Amino acid sequence: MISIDPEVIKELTTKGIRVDHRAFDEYRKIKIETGIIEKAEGSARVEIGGTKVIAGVKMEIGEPFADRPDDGVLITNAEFLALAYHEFEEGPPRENSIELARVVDRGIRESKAIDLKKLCIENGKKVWMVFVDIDILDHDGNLIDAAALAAIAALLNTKFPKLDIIEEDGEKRYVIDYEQKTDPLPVTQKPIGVTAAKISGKILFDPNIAEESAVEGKISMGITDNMIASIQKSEPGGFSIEEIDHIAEIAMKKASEIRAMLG
Amino acid sequence: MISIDPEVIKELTTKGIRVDHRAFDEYRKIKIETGIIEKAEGSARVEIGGTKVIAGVKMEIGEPFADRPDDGVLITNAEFLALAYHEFEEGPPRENSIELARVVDRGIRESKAIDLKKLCIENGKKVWMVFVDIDILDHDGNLIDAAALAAIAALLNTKFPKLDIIEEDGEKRYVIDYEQKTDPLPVTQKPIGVTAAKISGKILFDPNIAEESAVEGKISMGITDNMIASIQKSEPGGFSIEEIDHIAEIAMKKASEIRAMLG
Amino acid sequence: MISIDPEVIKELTTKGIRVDHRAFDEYRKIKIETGIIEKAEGSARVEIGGTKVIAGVKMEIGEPFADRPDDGVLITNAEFLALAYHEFEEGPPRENSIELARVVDRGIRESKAIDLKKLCIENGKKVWMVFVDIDILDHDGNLIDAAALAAIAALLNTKFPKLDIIEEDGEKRYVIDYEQKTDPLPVTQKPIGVTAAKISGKILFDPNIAEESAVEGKISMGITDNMIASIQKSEPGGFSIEEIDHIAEIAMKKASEIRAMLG
Amino acid sequence: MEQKLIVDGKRIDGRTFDQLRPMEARAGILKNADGSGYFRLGRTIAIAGIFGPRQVHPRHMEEAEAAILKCRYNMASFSTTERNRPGPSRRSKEISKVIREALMPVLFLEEFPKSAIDLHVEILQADASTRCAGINAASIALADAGIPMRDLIASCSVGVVEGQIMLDIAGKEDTEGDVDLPIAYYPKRDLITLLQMDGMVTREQLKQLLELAKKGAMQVYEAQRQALRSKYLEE
Amino acid sequence: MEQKLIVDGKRIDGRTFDQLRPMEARAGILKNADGSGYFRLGRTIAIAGIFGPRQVHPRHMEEAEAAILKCRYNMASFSTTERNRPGPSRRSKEISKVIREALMPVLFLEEFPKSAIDLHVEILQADASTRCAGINAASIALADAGIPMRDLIASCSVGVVEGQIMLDIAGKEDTEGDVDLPIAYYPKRDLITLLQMDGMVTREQLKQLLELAKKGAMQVYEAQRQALRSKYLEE
Amino acid sequence: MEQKLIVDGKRIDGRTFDQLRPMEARAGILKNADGSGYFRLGRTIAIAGIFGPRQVHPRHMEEAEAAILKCRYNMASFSTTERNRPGPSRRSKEISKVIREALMPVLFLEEFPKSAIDLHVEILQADASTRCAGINAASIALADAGIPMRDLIASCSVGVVEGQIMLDIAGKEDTEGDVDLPIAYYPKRDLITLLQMDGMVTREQLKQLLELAKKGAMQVYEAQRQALRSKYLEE
Repeated sequence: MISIDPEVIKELTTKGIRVDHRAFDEYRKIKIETGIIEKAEGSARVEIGGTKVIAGVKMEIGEPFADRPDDGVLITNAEFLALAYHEFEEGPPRENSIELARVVDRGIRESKAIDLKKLCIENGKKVWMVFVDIDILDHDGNLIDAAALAAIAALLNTKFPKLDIIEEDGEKRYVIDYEQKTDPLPVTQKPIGVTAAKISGKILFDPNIAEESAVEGKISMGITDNMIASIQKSEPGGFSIEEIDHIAEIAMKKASEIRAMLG
Repeated sequence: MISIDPEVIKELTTKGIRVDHRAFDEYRKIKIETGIIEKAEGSARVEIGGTKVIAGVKMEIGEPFADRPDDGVLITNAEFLALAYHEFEEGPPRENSIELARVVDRGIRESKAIDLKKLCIENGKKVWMVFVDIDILDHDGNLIDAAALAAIAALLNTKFPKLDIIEEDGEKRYVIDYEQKTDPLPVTQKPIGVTAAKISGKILFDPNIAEESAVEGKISMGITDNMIASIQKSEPGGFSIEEIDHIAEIAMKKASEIRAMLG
Repeated sequence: MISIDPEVIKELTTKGIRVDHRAFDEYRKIKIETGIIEKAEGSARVEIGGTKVIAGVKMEIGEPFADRPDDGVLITNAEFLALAYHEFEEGPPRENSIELARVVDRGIRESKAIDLKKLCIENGKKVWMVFVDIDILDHDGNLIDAAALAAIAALLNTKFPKLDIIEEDGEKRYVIDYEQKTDPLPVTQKPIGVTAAKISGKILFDPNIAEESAVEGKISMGITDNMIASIQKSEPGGFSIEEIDHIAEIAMKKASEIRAMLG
Repeated sequence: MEQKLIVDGKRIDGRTFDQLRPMEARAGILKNADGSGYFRLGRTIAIAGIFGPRQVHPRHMEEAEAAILKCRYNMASFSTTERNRPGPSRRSKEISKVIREALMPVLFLEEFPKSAIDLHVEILQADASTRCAGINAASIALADAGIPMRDLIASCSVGVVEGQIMLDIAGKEDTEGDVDLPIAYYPKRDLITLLQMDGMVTREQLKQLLELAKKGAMQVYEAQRQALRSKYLEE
Repeated sequence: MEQKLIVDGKRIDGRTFDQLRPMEARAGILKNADGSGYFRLGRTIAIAGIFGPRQVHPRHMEEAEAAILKCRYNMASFSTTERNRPGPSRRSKEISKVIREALMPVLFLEEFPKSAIDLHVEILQADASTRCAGINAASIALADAGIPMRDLIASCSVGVVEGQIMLDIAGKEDTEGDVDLPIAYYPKRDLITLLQMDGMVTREQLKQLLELAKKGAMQVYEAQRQALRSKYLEE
Repeated sequence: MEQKLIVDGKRIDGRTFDQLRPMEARAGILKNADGSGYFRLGRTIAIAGIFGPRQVHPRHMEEAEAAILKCRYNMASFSTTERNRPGPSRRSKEISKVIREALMPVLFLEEFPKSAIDLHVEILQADASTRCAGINAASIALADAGIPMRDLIASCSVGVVEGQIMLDIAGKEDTEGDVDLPIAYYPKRDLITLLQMDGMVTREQLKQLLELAKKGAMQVYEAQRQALRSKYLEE
């Protein structure tokens, strides 16, 4: 790995130049492939430039939360594989992977992308649990947008496995046949994550890994239907209200462009 | 933090002098404040000199232990907050906080301070679980006595939350309304922890943190109703039977004085 | 502990000499003692040379796995006690103890040594769980064979505790009286672990700890009834098919000899 | 929409839309910590303690050119309606991270290479905006510890409840509201150093929310400065 | 025995007894890793990434006279029919160990004292023989990283199903078969470097199984070499 | 009170009130440990092993002026009526601490700066007084390891059952008794180095209990010395 000195990135940015010659609001090439893991109920592989992630959706039957007895359960998890970046190490999930998973989760949840009511099997007792697991395979910057895109692409690709409810001695048994896929998951929104970075006082989008080493701060927005459904600022460094508003404006546009790629 | 050389403490003690000029059987100033955390079923803040602890009581419904089907469950836990002392570090609970919690727990349990039978909701199935959680905010020595005092003060301050038992399809649901407090917890004894330290062969009470750095050994007794309900020796260093008997004698007196402060 | 230079072991082996003057296919002295832990349902202490292990069997009632509703559950665990070897340290179970437990477990399981169907109490609901716990007390090499032998000896020594099923309000309660032992566990096979080591290209059996420091590779076979029920190669270093066949041949013989010691 | 959380233009606890809950700020409340702070916002109570700058443990986390700020946000087990199990959760780890990042811009970390500043934030009672109260207590604690700072960071939250933008949502407004948006604010540079949001807003609403949050933060800022002033006057 | 897994001398997926599932092997599939490999065997998909030789963390694991090979085998949560809970299991720790030991014989570890080679094997989809696919991907990754090797290690499994010896069992053959025996093979020295077995066999059967496995491994070996060749030709 | 645990002035297992269960003490029972001991008290069986003095791991735990004594008390999974789950519990951590503190007074730790003495106590069978049996085995192990000691520490417990003070309670006396009080005793200095109590006693009873415990400990002491003597005579 050749790494670029963050000071060089800052200088270039001041001059209005990005290290890979993109416009400040330009994304790298995005590739989306779905259905790549047959054993998952849904799956997608996303590349944004050199960043590669896979999201897989698995479904199980479980109990609802006591305060939402007729809602299904959505659980999002991200694994930074040790092979994705020279500094990742094994061990319990750390701050960055927890934040990543939680931001992607909120993007889906707050935009009401999935109709959780339709995941209820028996009120207060049995609901579908939807696990969105994201493997980071190669880290070339902007993991949040790649992970969020893989997550929604995998959810759109998801079909319920066949469920048989068998009554025996007054007790119900729930038997899932994972080999048979049935109806698609009720996905009603397509939230898109758009991330901006501030370098040398300038705002640019989709930072690559070299740019991330030079950022003052980043803001990720989850965009749905011309609304902002979630925001997360990360990294030290602050933003003015004007900067945040500018990010919101561009994010709306970018989100539409990226959403169109989901088909 | 200015720390005092343990050797100085030892020398002073030999001369019959304590670093803060107390008599050997004299406690530092004790402050007790209750009801400070409205969201808890009971709470207390205790200071003994510079030592500050908060105990909060929370109640939940759970299952009894198989061998005591009609007893409620008491669980005591202590957290040494990293802000309480320059040497505390985060991580899994360590020896000292485990010992502290277990000693406080035994003081309450062995003195039969709480009538656990009255915490039974449905024999063998549902009982109240009483969690006593102790936060150590500032460590200036003698944590056991401060924690034990905060625990019993918080328990005396505790009221049951409102419980509704709803029968539906032959199944019972237990719904707790934490906003409404009802009867007080049945606390029938007021066990008091009294700790003695041995320094340079002398026995003194309520050691402060400077004295703790110089102790050979400590003995904590849980005192109830002129009986000794629990004992814990800690730190290397031994005691003669005469010394232990002397500690028991003074502990009885001190316990009465401190108990009177509980009102 | 005096340790022997692995290079010396290799040289000796080349000359056809073992450090303790055994023949290449000769085991050290084996001692088996059973029933040593009265509180366990079954127990055995095994020595192979200086290696000492204790296996204890405890039984509980639990639920079967969903895919095997009428099979009892067998769980094997090994603890490398810190007192057994100067390099063992505490902490979560590590590779070696996990591998040891899993190899012993497969030896029992694959040979169908226990008739798991006979451990079913109520189809799909309640079965006996058999825990085989192995304590490594002294590590002088060849832990797998010693642990496997202790495990099967303890299982052969095992008797069910008395079980009473009490019906109350249409619900069944299962009460175990561990003080009363009843029928023996249905053990139908006596799998024996036989381990070979390759040093300087030669194959020898029952390596002691000095020899283990010099091995290229080891192969352990679980032998039952003149069949091979399980194999595990460990340590870097490879074996030819001829070598593996030779090991299988000797392993059959050794297993018969050792099995005879089980009585 | 049935209006339950807004009655006669007032909120359930009687506040106006742009009103913070009663605040209480104090500095130097602990004996052992190098610096400490207390911040109460209605029923939400946070304390913060600082040790450092001091040696880094474990050593390999040490940085050659600047101090590291370590932050641990924790909720006391008795702080919540249903008991909070002790130990770090995924939520508390994320909040620890955003608190740390919110405070770093005002610290001269480069002045203390190879050292650590340890910040512990303990939530004693939780009724919404716990991360905000924690940041406010932490700012006071950092100043109380005498750690050089460019400014204090002040934090509060805004939200949308029954379509209405309001400052410092609490109680049922928190559990039943539509949008929750906490910020941390760096007044001297007019920068937002913490920004998170749950719930759906338009670009225009976002701007209004941020403007309102800034106003709230300036009131917090005043309370923090007052707390530090009181402590120094006492001494 | 009712024959369900063998019909008219063919296997349920139409293969003959000595036939591997379709393979796909690729080298250099990742950007950041120093070396990487991909290996697919039917529906079983493994990727492997290498970092190193590099400094050992934590330092006390360092060895004075050779590099250490650290290996972590992991199954993606979505790789299995029932979701696989994240994090290491007892099974994954054992497999990590046997993979490491299977690969070590071909590495010149003594040439890189005090350093570590970090190998991560991720199973993206699991349909039997995951450790074999992992070893095959790892061999490719090691070569792709330019780490000096005596040979490639090639791995596959054999089994006994309804009394019949067969190569590369999969699907129902795996869950309902009688014997599963994975090997890793070091072709230049004709040595078996991984060997595990579950199920009962005679000495004679064992020999037949190993001979068949060797034949399968040689086909894998060819696919691995082809993958590396393709990558170098591209460059 | 219905007397079930005392019949005709005798205890359920036939012992008198001041009688210990049968003891068995042995030194040097393990090959690898630098020192080892075995102590059985009725059905309670403990073994102890010592490594050290040796280098401290991890290094930062090292103390400049004295050796550290590390102690791990553990109950074997098969030692108890209901299986004991492997791994440390809160109970075992507390007991490890009090065992360590009970033994330290007789050790010349200051003679081995920067080193560690590792003590592992394993309870093979548990029928009350496991910490006592553990301390007794540990004392023997320390002496067997040749670690300089001022004296042996001897331990036993006393209790109150149906109002009667008695030595070394066991079996039902333990589960149904009123008071349990283990001590460790340092004979040459007449000091009690471990003291814990559960249950209610008067000051007068406490004194009587301690006197009785001391008598029991002296019998243990004799058994420990005999075990060490036997071993040296053998050699």
